[in-house]
Amino acid sequence: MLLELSSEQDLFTRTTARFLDGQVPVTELRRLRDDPVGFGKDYWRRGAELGWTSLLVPESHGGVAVSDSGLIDLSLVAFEFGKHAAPGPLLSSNVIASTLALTNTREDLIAGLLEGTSIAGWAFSELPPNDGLHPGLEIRVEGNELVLNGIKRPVESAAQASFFLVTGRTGSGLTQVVVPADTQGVSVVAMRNVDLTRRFGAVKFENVRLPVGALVGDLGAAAADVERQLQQALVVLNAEAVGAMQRGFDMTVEWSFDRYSFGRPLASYQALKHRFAQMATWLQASHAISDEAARAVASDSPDAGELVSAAKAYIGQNGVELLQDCVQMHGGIGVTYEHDLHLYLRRGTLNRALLGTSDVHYRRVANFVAKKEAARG
Amino acid sequence: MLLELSSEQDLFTRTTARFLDGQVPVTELRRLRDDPVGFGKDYWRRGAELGWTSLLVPESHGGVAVSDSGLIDLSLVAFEFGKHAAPGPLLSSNVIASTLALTNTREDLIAGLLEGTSIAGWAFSELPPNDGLHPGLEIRVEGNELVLNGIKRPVESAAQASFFLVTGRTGSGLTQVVVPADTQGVSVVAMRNVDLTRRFGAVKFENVRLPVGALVGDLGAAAADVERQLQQALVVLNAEAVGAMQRGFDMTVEWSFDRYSFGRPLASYQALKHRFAQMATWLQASHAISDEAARAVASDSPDAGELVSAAKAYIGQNGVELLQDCVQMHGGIGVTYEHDLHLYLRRGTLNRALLGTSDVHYRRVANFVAKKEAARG
Amino acid sequence: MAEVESLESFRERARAFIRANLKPSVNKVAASMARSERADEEELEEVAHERKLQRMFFDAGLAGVAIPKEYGGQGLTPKHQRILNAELRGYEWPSRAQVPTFTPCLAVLLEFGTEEQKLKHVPAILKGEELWMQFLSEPSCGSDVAGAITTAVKDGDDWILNGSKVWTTGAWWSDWGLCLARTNWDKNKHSGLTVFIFPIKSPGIEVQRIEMLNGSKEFCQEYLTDLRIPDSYRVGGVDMGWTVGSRWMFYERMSRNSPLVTYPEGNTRPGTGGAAMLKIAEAAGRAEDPRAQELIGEAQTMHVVGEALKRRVGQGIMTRTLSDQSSAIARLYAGWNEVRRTTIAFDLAGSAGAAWTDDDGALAEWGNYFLIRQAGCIGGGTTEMAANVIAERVLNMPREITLDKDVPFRDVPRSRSQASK
Amino acid sequence: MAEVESLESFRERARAFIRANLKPSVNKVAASMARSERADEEELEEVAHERKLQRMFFDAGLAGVAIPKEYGGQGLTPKHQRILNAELRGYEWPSRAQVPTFTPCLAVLLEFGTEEQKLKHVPAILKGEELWMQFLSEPSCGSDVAGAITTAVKDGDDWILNGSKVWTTGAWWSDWGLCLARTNWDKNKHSGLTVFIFPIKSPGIEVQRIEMLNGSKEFCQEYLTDLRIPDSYRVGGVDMGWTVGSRWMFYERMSRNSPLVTYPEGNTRPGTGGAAMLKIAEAAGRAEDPRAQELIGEAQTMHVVGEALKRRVGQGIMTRTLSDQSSAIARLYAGWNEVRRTTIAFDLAGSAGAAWTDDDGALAEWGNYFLIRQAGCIGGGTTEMAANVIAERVLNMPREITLDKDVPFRDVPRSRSQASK
Repeated sequence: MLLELSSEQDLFTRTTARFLDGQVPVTELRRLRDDPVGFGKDYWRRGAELGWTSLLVPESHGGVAVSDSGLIDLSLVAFEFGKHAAPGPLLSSNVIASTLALTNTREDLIAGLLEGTSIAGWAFSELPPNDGLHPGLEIRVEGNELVLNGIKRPVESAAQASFFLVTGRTGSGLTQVVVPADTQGVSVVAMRNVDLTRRFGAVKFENVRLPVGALVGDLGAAAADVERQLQQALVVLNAEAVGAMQRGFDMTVEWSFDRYSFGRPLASYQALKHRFAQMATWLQASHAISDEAARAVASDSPDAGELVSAAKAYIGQNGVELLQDCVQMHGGIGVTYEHDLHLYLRRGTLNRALLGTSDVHYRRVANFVAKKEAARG
Repeated sequence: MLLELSSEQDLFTRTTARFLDGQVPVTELRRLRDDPVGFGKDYWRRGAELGWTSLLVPESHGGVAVSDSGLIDLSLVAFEFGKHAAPGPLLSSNVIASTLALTNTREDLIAGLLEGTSIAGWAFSELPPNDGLHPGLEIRVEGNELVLNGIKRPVESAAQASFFLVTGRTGSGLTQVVVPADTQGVSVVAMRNVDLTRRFGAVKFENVRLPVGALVGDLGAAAADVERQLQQALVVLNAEAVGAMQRGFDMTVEWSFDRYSFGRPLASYQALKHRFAQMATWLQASHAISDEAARAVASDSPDAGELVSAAKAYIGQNGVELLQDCVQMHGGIGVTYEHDLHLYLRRGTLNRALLGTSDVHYRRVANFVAKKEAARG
Repeated sequence: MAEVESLESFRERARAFIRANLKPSVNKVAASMARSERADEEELEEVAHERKLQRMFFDAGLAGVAIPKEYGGQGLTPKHQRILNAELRGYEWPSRAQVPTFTPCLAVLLEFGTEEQKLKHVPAILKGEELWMQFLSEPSCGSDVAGAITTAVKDGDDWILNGSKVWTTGAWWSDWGLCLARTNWDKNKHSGLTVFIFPIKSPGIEVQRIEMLNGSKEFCQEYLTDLRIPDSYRVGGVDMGWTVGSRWMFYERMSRNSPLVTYPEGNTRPGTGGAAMLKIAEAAGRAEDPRAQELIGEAQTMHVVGEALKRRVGQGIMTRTLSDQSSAIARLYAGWNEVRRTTIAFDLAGSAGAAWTDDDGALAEWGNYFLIRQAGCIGGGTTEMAANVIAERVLNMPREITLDKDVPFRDVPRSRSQASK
Repeated sequence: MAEVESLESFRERARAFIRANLKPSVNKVAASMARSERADEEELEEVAHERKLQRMFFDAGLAGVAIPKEYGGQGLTPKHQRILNAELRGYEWPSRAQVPTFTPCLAVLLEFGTEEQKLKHVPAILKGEELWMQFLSEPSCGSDVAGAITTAVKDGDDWILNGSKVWTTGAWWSDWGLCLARTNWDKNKHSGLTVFIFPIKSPGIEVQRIEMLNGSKEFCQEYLTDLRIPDSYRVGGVDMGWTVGSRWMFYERMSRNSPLVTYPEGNTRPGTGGAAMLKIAEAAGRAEDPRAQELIGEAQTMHVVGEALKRRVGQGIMTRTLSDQSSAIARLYAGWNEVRRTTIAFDLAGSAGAAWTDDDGALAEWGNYFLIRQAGCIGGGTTEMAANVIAERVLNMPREITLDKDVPFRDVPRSRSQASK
């Protein structure tokens, strides 16, 4: 994360960290493994009170940022989430609240998200091969109604969501709609996943009919909104993954000093020292590109899309390699449930596979490069 | 190479190695850098006398193998070529002699190849993206004649070749023809390349007209012949690359014992020891798959194509990584022309890029897997 | 001297038994990939079935092929064993009765056990009555097995053992343990060890299952608390445990290549290689994607190169063109292979790698496999140890400096807190 | 005390000079990528031009911005220098006059030189009259620069130097050298060194060009044979060379980040990043191939991550949130980046990577670049040394055991043959 925080950001980050330390220590994370929701209502409401879900929403809609960039503030929270493998639908709550506010859609739904009393599902991803960020769910117009057909998965906290923000395809354009969870034709199948406290569902939309008023933005014209949401979401995933890396790395450096083999600490073996040097470099590079991309997205810079995809590709690849090398350094204990290291490995692994693998993002970066070169002539 | 050789193979290999030691020591290789041909006529004729170019040709056509498998014998020569970074058109001479003999085509041309008195060009590869083993040169029939249009490159020893074996496309099928180098419409442009003694040309065929008798096999039906040639050629490239790896590795192990840094030999630094362990593993794995693929191709085994492509992909990837890590271990001296290491790096680098990169061969392997699975049902 | 059965006659006999009695092998998902739901009862049923199979082999004169007759074996040669392995290709076999029971445990007993120990245990093993486990690794010493701190103290004619052992596969359904313990803390590390055997279901031994990242509970940890055993359970001399131990390590590394072990030729783990990756790509709708094809091809390449390497190393060691220690090369490669293959599968599965449903078929569960992918670089000796062996014993590079060679073991620092005292 | 020129006034002055006098910078292929055909005459012309540019900067009061006035500098601050660098974005500048002349050489003179040395050399450097080189690395000691065996022996008031130095960029067109030499073989490694300066075109110095794998001859090796220099050419105390040397290393690592160095902001080497890869893919007809796109994207990712990392490390060191030694992190990354980028380019070029014609445009020459790709992990301190620094000085892990610390340097083994004596 940022090397230098403003004093407000610093306070905000510390407050969040202290809250997570107290509310979701590893014992609680382990307990939540068997909880169907994965987080406590009260925990989430109190986190929202700290501001976790208000950061991307303009004050006019009830939001409040810590600095002049709510997205940077959010990335600080996400970083702490990664460091704590913290529970709760941080990404979807923020992205959806931001979208509803920016598009002036269903403003009645925003307050619940900001207060942490309602949960919404960001129904964006689909089954491979459409997980490559190209939605295949169909949204067509029939008379006065919109008709949805398709499956969205994985959708975070789908079973708890009171409504979904659904992205689909109308002809060659993208469309977004708000779908109440109890709409006829909507069904949720629980999914399994690698994280202990995250919960996902596959949400099926079978001839789901909605009034045209359910639209978010214009029919077939949501591409820019979708791209913005994707970039915000990637900022959150990246920062969270860097947090997980940082914790895994710190634990493993400690271990290398504590653990002796053949009468010497692991940290004295040059083959391992060089791997720590490699990990330190991955870690600093991940911090650097995560922050840089967050700044670019926050300021709507022309290279925001390129940088945030570069960050996702780089961190997806090297972040998890770092965490797996931490496992390797721990030896047998590192692959047991008893040890805490996997809590962070799980978060990193989850984020690597969500919203596009590294290859998907490399292709996105290449497209940005090609566009720039074409524009240059 | 093979851990166990027959006594005949052992003698043959030793004879070849001794000959190369004597004829093309590194001083000679350095001298040949500025030689337009890259090898001496006498050297090649004497090598041919040792049997280098006769191994794939049946006795009925004047050939002679050392063991019951001439291709394995050839792979032994190729391995020594790699170890010595030896000059001369070993691959093309053998592949072309074999093809002419097996297809009973232009048997008058075989003797010169076997005696090492004539050079032929295997005009197979093309400019990217057709270097992915899919020839684009067009061979069409006009009346009694064949008409060739296209460019073949790189073609080894193209400027010295008295004729070319050209692979092209006729409709959706492959066709091969023998083209005398002095045919109207044939022109050769010299290419630069990474090796000191190899020479390549880009051969242009511009409305080249030939009698139908120039055909090798049937029109549009050369796919099997081409595949066999490709497999033979890959066996040679692989074995040669393994030879280059072996030499580079041996030199670098020696260096690691000789060179002291901070009062200790490099070989005592664990970070380097672990990299040597990695290199030793790459090297043994490359030996293993090179040999296994050579045996499979030699015995026309059903998995020959898969294994030889797996070998090319693996050795192309890891062979050159090994040689580059040898450079790294040498430090500054390793990137100078003065040191000998690059002679072997050059050969490995050349072979990595010839006849398909690793990615091309991974795709070929995947196609073989898909076919097997489809056959399994 | 009795005449040795001819290879041909043996082959006929083995083939007849196999075809009459054994079922084709079922491609089970390999142990390290076991899903969390695998029920204990299922595991126990399989153990019982394999004990029965071992007994059938024994009754047919096919157990302990290369083990002397006086201990219940067939007194034949490693060549006979290889014929049995070849004939077994594609058939079921008593898999859990082989490693570590036959090697290293039985191998160690044969070399170092007393006549009484051999006469008692070897026949019982051959009949499937005793399954053995290694009590070797400890929580505190990882790769450094000679750093064991489980302690045995002489008490009259008995020994009292205290300590903890870990990474025993299936100790909860096994019978006997082979254990390395420290009997003298005043000698240096390798000079104060002794080897013992004992029944696992003894008072004083508590077996706990270890949950792994993918939910499997195949491994155990044991707590020895005042475990009392007679001196007749000692293997080799007092404080001579490393003499036994270094051979033990050798026998352990031989694993399924040991002439004592029955292992069907050509048996490779399912889910390896390109075919499994192709299924994932198909399920992900990416079979035509060139990049997916490259990944499939890469996985298949890793697989066939690995098989070729194993054969080369095996042949090289047999014919002494490669040093014994070269098996570390195959081990290092196998670790990379496992990691790379799992990573390819995980990435091919795309978002299904993160989250999946039970109906996802070939796309399901890869997230769990990915979490535990390093197991292939840790279990059975880490890849780091293999790299040390390759550098120091195959390439003869200088050994790492160790600080625990020439001091009483009690003075060797074993943790930071201890070192800073 | 004279008033310091305001930043705004300085900016105006710099801008006016630049726009009136300098041409836009031409994207030259970077030095390490130089083609073999580059003629020496061309190189010498550029050197002459850059000497002239340096003189123009001097005459305009823009040379030695942060160097005290008494030595011919402007007596301004690093902030002024940064403004000059910012204004220079996109313009030509005296590139060859900067590193190693201004740092480490001039920086070392400022800190350790005698008043006489400073008054003589600093103004000459600022006027472009003296280009300096480091006589530091030696063939026998690689990464271990303090292991220098070039020897200086006192002879009356003079010193006689013998030995060989290597990896000096462009010594054949440079004027003065800063040299580390051993003056006492009976002290330990770091305690018997002394630093000297001398004109390169002296009798007793032979400069040889080194041919690199890609044909470039940018580097030189020098042979010092009975080179006689006065004691006034000594920098720092006799046998105090490592006091100077360790600061020298520090100034070397600062490179273009030094406040002494003029370096246009935003100047990055051409041929880096995804755009260059895209050109290759287009030339290879693979621009639409998804795999080629991934490689382009990967190269661009490596590039933008590297730029972000450099900024982060630079900022962190400046604000003291990261240790000074963290620059090794950026150095390690840069090595990987160079290797990976060159490999991607080579593979994208397909068969043209092996062999190419002069007409191949973006496809040509990648084979040569690939041959020398490790230069990025060797030059300016190997990645191995960087990894050591990160582990030992950033993460504070135990130092490697060295066997050359507490013995007379003459007794330190420096090769196998010597060690076995």
